Amino acid sequence: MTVTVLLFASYADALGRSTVELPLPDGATVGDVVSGLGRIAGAAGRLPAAPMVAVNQSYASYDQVVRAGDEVAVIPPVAGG
Amino acid sequence: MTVTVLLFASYADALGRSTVELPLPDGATVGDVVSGLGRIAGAAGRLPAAPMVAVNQSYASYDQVVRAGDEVAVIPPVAGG
Amino acid sequence: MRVALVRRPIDAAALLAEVAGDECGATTLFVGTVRDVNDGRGVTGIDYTAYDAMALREMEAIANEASERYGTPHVVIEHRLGTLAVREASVVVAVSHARRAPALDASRYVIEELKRRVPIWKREHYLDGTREWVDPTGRGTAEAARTSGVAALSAPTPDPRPAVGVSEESRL
Amino acid sequence: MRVALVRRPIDAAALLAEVAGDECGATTLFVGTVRDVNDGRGVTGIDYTAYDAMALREMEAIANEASERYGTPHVVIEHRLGTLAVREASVVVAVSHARRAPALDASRYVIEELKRRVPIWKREHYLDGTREWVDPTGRGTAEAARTSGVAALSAPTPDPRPAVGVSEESRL
Repeated sequence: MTVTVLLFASYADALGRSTVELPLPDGATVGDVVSGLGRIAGAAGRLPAAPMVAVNQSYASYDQVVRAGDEVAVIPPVAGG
Repeated sequence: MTVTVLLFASYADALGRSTVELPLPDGATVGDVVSGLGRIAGAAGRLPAAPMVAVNQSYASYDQVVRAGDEVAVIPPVAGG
Repeated sequence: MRVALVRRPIDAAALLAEVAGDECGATTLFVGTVRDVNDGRGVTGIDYTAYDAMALREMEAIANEASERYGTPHVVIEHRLGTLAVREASVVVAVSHARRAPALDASRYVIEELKRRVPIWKREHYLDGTREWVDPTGRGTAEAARTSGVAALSAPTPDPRPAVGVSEESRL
Repeated sequence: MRVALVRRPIDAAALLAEVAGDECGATTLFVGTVRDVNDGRGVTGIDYTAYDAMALREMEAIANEASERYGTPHVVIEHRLGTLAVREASVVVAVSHARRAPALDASRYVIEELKRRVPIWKREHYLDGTREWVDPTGRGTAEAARTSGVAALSAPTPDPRPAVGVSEESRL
């Protein structure tokens, strides 16, 4: 399956884009998404080792399974207010 | 000496006036003011036993000495805000 | 820093603007308003009265204490006197600070101290047409003391001058 | 109860009016503003950006939590996005309640949770013309991590989903 990963703020700047299409095996987890992001062209070293991730607009743990159609986002340290 | 005592809110209502002229011996204390108030005509039972008192617009202890010309006030439980 | 007793509606937005500062990241406004129920009785309005000169002195002292404790000059307190209807603001406390935690702490300090020390009194108007002075100490009004036979003026053991800082400890 | 992301100035006085209620004796307003200095650097403005849909969900969740914990339906949160100048309000939290203590507590709960959970980011503009994303965790930006050689994406040990209530404990 292919998952679209949303990038924001410093992470979007770091990778020079706001979305990444990531091919993943069925049963892949949030942790696999993070690992997969590290392997895309130009990403090495540009994101922190263990960023926060949201699936369908809720914070997700790294063992959560990702399904086709899920909205996955990598969340930089938040700084609202 | 004579001391003018200011009354406010429920205390003024209880005594039916907002000031009391109180004759006191030299060296009288705040405690003496409170006792003196209890002896004026119509005051018996109308004020609580130990009200707060302010001298010159600051809260005062009962052993503070009162001087002629001091601004003395009996302060009902405050309820601002 | 400014404190005032006013006899007209308080302009909360003006106070918000008054405490603004380029170095401030947080502004807090506390607004006390007349509510329609107190202790289960329907309230239609409140008369506020004060020992004006002393109330202003205490309000100034409280603003100074908040300013020093929490480290900001931006503290404004206005208290309204007279007869207020339900929803009208009786007091507004505005504080701004570089940081949010001390701004919030200072705001709470001011309103707690104000309620504890400032000689202002309120007489509530009830739905049934009666009016009564409010005694937040729950020790009863002079009238209640009188009718219940509590003896007058015999035991000179007043409340000690309240120590500054009590309310801060009670927040912990 | 209402939450919003807006791209125009926030009208604090309107929010104050919005949370008013006959049964409310206390209203609190928290206003976050752009300040001219952060970490010792002169700031001229801030760009705010958000993951809008998720930010609104988190803001709604926070407003609901505050409403339930502190017992009032009167909670409104507006956060502004876009480029703001010094002194402009980025966020306003308005709460009203019958009593002042829960009104103040709810206000603090909302702003602390908002800063902890809501996916909004800010890029500060500095006096020297540079701009930088702010990382309140102090763990450094992605750029900082890169240039300092911190390895990427190798140790999948994320921050756990923050437990609701941590900030309340930290207030004690």
